[in-house]
Amino acid sequence: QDKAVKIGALSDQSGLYADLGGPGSTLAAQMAVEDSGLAAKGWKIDIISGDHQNKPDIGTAIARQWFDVDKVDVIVDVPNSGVALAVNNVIKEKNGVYINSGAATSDLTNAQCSPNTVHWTYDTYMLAHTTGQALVKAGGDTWFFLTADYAFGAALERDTTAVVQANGGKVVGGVKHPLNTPDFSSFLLQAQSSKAKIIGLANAGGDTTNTIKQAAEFGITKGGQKLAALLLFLTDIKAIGLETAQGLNFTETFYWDMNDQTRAFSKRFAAKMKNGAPPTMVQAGVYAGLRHYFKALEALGGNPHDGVKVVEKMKSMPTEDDLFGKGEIQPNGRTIHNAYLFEVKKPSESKAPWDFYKLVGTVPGDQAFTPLSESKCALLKK
Amino acid sequence: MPDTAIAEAPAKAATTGGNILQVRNLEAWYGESHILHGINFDVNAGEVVTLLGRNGAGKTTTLKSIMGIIGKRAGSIRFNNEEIIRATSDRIARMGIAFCPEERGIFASLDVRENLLLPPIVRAGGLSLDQIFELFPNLKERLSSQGTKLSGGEQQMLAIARILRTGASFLMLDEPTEGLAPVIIQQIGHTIARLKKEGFTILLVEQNFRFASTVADRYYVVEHGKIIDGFSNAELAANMDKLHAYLGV
Amino acid sequence: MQALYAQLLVGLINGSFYALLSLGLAVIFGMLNIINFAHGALYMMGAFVAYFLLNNDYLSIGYWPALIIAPIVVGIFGMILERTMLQWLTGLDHLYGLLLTFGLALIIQGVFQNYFGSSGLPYAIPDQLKGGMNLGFMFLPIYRGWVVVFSLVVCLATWFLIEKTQLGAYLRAATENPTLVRAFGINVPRMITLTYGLGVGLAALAGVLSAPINQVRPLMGADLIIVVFAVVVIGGMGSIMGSIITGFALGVIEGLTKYFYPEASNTVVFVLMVLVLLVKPTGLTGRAA
Amino acid sequence: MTALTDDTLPVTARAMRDEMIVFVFVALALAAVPFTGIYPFFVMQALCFALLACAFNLLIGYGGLLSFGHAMFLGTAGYCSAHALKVWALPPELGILAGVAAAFVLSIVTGYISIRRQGIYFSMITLALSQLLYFIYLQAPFTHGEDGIQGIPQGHLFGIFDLSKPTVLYYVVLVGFLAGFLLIYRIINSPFGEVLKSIRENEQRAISLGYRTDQYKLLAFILSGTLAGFAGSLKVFVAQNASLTDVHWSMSGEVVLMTLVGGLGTIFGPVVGAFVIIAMQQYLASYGQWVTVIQGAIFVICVLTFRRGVVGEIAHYFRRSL
Amino acid sequence: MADEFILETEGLTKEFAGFFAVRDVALKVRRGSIHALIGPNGAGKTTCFNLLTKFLRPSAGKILYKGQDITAMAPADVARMGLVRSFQISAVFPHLTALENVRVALQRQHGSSFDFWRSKSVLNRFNHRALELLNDVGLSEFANTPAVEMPYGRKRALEIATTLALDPEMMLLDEPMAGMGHEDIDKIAALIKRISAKYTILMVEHNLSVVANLSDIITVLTRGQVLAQGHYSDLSKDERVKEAYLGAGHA
Ligand SMILES: Nc1ncnc2c1ncn2[C@@H]1O[C@H](COP(=O)(O)OP(=O)(O)OP(=O)(O)O)[C@@H](O)[C@H]1O
Ligand SMILES: Nc1ncnc2c1ncn2[C@@H]1O[C@H](COP(=O)(O)OP(=O)(O)OP(=O)(O)O)[C@@H](O)[C@H]1O
Ligand SMILES: [Mg+2]
Ligand SMILES: [Mg+2]
Repeated sequence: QDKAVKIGALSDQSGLYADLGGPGSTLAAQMAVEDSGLAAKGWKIDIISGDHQNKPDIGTAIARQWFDVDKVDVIVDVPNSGVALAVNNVIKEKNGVYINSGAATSDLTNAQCSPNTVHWTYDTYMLAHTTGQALVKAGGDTWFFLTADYAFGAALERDTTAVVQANGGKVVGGVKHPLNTPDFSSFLLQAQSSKAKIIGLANAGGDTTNTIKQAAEFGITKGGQKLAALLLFLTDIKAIGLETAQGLNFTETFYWDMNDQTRAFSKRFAAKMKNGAPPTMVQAGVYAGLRHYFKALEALGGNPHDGVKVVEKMKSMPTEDDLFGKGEIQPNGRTIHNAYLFEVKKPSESKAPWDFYKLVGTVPGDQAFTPLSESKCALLKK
Repeated sequence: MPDTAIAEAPAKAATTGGNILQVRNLEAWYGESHILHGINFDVNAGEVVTLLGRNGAGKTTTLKSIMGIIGKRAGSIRFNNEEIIRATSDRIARMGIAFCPEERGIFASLDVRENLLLPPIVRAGGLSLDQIFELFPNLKERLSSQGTKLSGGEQQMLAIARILRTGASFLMLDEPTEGLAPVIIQQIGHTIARLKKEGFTILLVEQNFRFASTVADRYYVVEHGKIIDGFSNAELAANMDKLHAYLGV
Repeated sequence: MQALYAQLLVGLINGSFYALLSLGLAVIFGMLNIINFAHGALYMMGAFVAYFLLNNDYLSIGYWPALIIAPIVVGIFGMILERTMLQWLTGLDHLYGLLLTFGLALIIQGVFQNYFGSSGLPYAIPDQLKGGMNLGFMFLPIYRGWVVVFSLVVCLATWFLIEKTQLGAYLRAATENPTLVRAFGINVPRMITLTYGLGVGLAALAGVLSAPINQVRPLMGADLIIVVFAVVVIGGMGSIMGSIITGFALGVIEGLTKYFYPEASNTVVFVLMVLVLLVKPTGLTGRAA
Repeated sequence: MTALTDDTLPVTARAMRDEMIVFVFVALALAAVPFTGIYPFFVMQALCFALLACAFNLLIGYGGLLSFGHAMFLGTAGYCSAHALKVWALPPELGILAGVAAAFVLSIVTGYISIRRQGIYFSMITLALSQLLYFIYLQAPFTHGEDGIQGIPQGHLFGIFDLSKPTVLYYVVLVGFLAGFLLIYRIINSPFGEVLKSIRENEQRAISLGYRTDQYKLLAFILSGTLAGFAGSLKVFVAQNASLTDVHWSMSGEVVLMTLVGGLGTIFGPVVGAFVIIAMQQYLASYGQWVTVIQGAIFVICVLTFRRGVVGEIAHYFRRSL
Repeated sequence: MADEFILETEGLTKEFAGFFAVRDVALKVRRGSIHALIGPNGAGKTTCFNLLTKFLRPSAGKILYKGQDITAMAPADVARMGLVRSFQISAVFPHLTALENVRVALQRQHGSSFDFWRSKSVLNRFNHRALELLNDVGLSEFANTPAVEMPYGRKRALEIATTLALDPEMMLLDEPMAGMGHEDIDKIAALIKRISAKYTILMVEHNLSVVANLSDIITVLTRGQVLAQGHYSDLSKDERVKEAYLGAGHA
């Protein structure tokens, strides 16, 4: 039996997403290998990591080389939707396995779905639905959107709008801002004068953190309007600081301080991180996704090189791990698990360096993610 | 013949004032190309000395070497008995040597006034602005125009004018009459004569021999990076034939 | 109408960052003929120095001293760069300076990313400048008001220093023909080093000013640098007043675009640049290239 | 006097002979790549960038025009080829043609706008134009924004060559590269190239000799832009995607770097530079976060000690033109 | 009339922000003559040249060349009509050899300048003519020297050779002798004399012996205006010319 597996952790190692994926994702992959205990069972597992620099062509070149030269079997992480989709094609062509944790685009399990792909942690559909629904239900029935002016932002806004309206809310306006805007004051003034109860931030990364910070400065949150960040990571909150971020609502599928298991894992993880940071949900997704992959390999008993077969096996097994709990992988590759609505703590409530979130609600996986009936994945038509 | 001339030149020179500049075995290179092959000459305080020579003989290079703006030099240059071959050009300038380059070096980003006021005063005794305008009335009219918008001749005037302000007592003028109208050349002649009277020492490079003869005390002839001859103004008539041969007139 | 006033004011605030940054860039370009690609990285360093000075883990002495200390620290760092590297490029094509500083920017940013990650560090607004004023048509955070006033003062002081003093004339002349200026008795290398320090210090100052508004991030400058280049070009390369005015004006124009046609607000600066260069080949107030 | 005529010829002839020997050598080495175990995709990618850098070098090295927006030709051709191949399902040869044609048109327009500007302003106006284009492509529907056009079919060239076979693709790319390279070489050493050089040296004088210099610069710009577009079209087959990376200003910057590292104004420099930079990106990728630091350090070292670029230094050492 | 005068200007004026560098100049240059333009520094001679060759746009006035109004033409087009200039600050292609410098000019005239697909060896057919021209100005030994390495005076000579290569009908020489040694001055003077049989020459020169020996007619400019016109012998006696240009002590 062939029991050699090679894992490629492909991430942004130095750019915008390096903190939420990057070296931490590689570490998560290593921990997954160690925790799987497969080595003791005669498996030989190697990890290599690469930096796609947020460029699709570098990403595909690395992926291709990994398959052709390094004989990689599975690629994990890959934040940045553009790169993620590009790599998706290569993996399909090479019949590898793709466990994406870092990318937000729900295309990976819709129009561009592939039999080789599992999309683990989150996607735009989920973000829009959980946050939107929860806030409208809590009384936030008028919305104003600050949207990053590209496909990702548009998708988030569109999906959230649908949810808001479906729940009886109203969108009173919105403004599209260019990607990587350093200053949001103009847009925030417009949001302010709209008098909407909720200002939905359909953007990501530095754009989101800057909006939040500047909203505080212009007294928007003090004035009674609430911010809803549709995509936000633990590291972002760290960057903004609790003083400014407090009260913010958003959704994640993993937080280090959920239960004993997550705390235990996070403690081990943080001890190995250079800055002592606990895992982000993306890094947690890399870990959990790989653990599930290893389970599938064990079930297959060997010969891990036929990607479609391995992924089929993964889909056939329910998922369960310490970090995301119970769930399943749908035929389109979408992993379904709980999503959590959080609120950022006040500085006075925070007791430890990374103690940032208060849990305010849980959305079961089948309500959070795209229902199969709505999925545009060609795999489902068979 | 040339060798004796070199040997004799300093001896003859030592008559007027003290010896202010002493150049010995000066060699200079532009990158790889060896331009000066051992220049020897002296200048005495209060004299006007003219370097003559054909195009490309190395006259400009000699002046630049003294000023310290040639990459590679060897030999000895003593100014007021101080060795300056290793000094940086800003130090040399502050010792009282001023240089007016043949390409004029007018600054395009400065207006005429700024160009004129640019070189810092290194000691008292320079010309005042009024005196300068008296010499070069054109400049006064064009004070606020951009330096390089001046006509060729006006630029030459400006280049000379600005070093007269600094108070440096040792002036090196590289072809100061190039491109100037005869009237202005005459004026420059008068200026040089006056400067000399006021105690300035002047080292001149000239192609315009006729002009040089009206101001110079002594001449050196440069050829192929060497001084091949030297004589005083008094000996000029006697040396005219030789000179014509040197310069190919 | 009220909204418009608000947008104009907000634009002016942003403009003051553009102005400060492009001012430093213009000083360096105008005087050293170097297109300082490291400007963004040095701006970032200014913000980081401010962060160190504020943060409890480090020095904890606060915002106000940082306004002076950060530019000095970063300025000295810049002077070391100039002395050890940039100096060797005098007289070469622009391209080499641009590339060298580009490399330096990569190094500086990379090192900071290694130690501080890429998502950024929080920096609180100093207590004295917290809060805001209600101007009727908008809520103006006091800190932003301070930024406009302060940077305007710094800009004008720099302009005066460079354009209206003898020092400025030396600098401009030395750009054109350093050898000759040196032969007039001016220690050009030292002057150039100091100038670079000044330009870099201005960048650092902008960094300190922006720390409380933006995230203190290793890449905070990298994102901005191209726009700042554009400002310098529109103003006319090397023209001090040109970049100050263009900086403020661009802020306002960008603000208005954000209001009327937000999709174009990233593009407007480049449209402007193309238009200006088509009409005035050397920028608004530029001298020949 | 006739003796002199005979003297003058051998100088250029010798240079040309040297260059041809090196060219044949390089071409043979490249043709041997598939037999060496070197990863062909890496070489193909490098070849595309090498062609781009050569096209760029034509403009800066021989025309004295530093374009800071050459990525726009690469990216535009890439997008158009990709769109033609994927959406219109055109065969590869027409796909390439579509990309090249797009770059050609774009270079006429942008060239017309920018060519009259001098020095740094020329660079900046090209930068501005490429940034404009970048933002247009970011939002245009057919480019699919930040996702890019993915999964482009490679198809059969002329209905015969199956481009999905790496070896076939490799030789097609190689032939494309060599053809482009030879064309550039010829342009440099043509009567037109001579005029271009003289314009670079002293434009005012060229005008006074009766040259309408703008037209020459424009032609150079168009040639360079179109060839850069050709590189972009070839790249589509290699990468099988077209993305915003290729139109971003940092790509324009990278081209400048490649050319510089290899040797500005040398014939082989851009090729070497492209290989060095691409190799660096590939092999440093495993150094994670330090990658930018290492890259930066290499540029600094290059500029400080290797200013002529790799090829430039070698040529200088042997006192040859390469 | 157009036959007699190759170049004529009427009311030619150039104003720089209130300063009249050239004012109301009427100039007539007779075909086949050597016409000298002299005047004190800043009189507007170079500006005049710039106007005639279209490097500057006149504020007012008209320029007729071979009877045709060229006031609105572009500089390259004027050059193509055979009106070619040299520059006051020497203008060569520094990194091209002397031979290549001249060839660039020959090439323009004989087409093929846009041929990017042909080998430059087609240019070798110009070598012979280029060497001839270099020989004429005494530069044969410099044929393979890059212009940047040539002494100043030689560069001026090279510039003239390049200009001649265009086979112009009329040449405008701005201080062709400036910075040259006596030897070269004599050579170039002889050259100008020789070529003047074929071409019309308008030149600016401060070297009076050259002006006196070469020119058929002289126009004196001061402060942008024509002060006097005539032969050297007449002008040198003219008190106004003496005062403005020649200087008091002039014999
Ligand atoms: N920058 C340079 N690089 C290389 N060679 C140079 C350089 N400048 C001058 N030369 C050469 O050095 C030699 C001496 O030049 P220099 O300028 O000193 O001559 P000169 O006597 O002043 O002549 P001229 O009367 O023409 O001004 C000449 O052969 C010249 O070609
Ligand atoms: N572009 C310009 N802008 C402003 N003033 C100018 C410009 N060009 C020339 N001038 C001025 O016009 C006058 C005439 O200049 P021009 O160059 O024609 O003189 P010139 O007769 O050639 O003198 P020279 O014999 O010194 O070369 C000068 O006073 C000059 O300062
Ligand atoms: Mg000289
Ligand atoms: Mg003149």
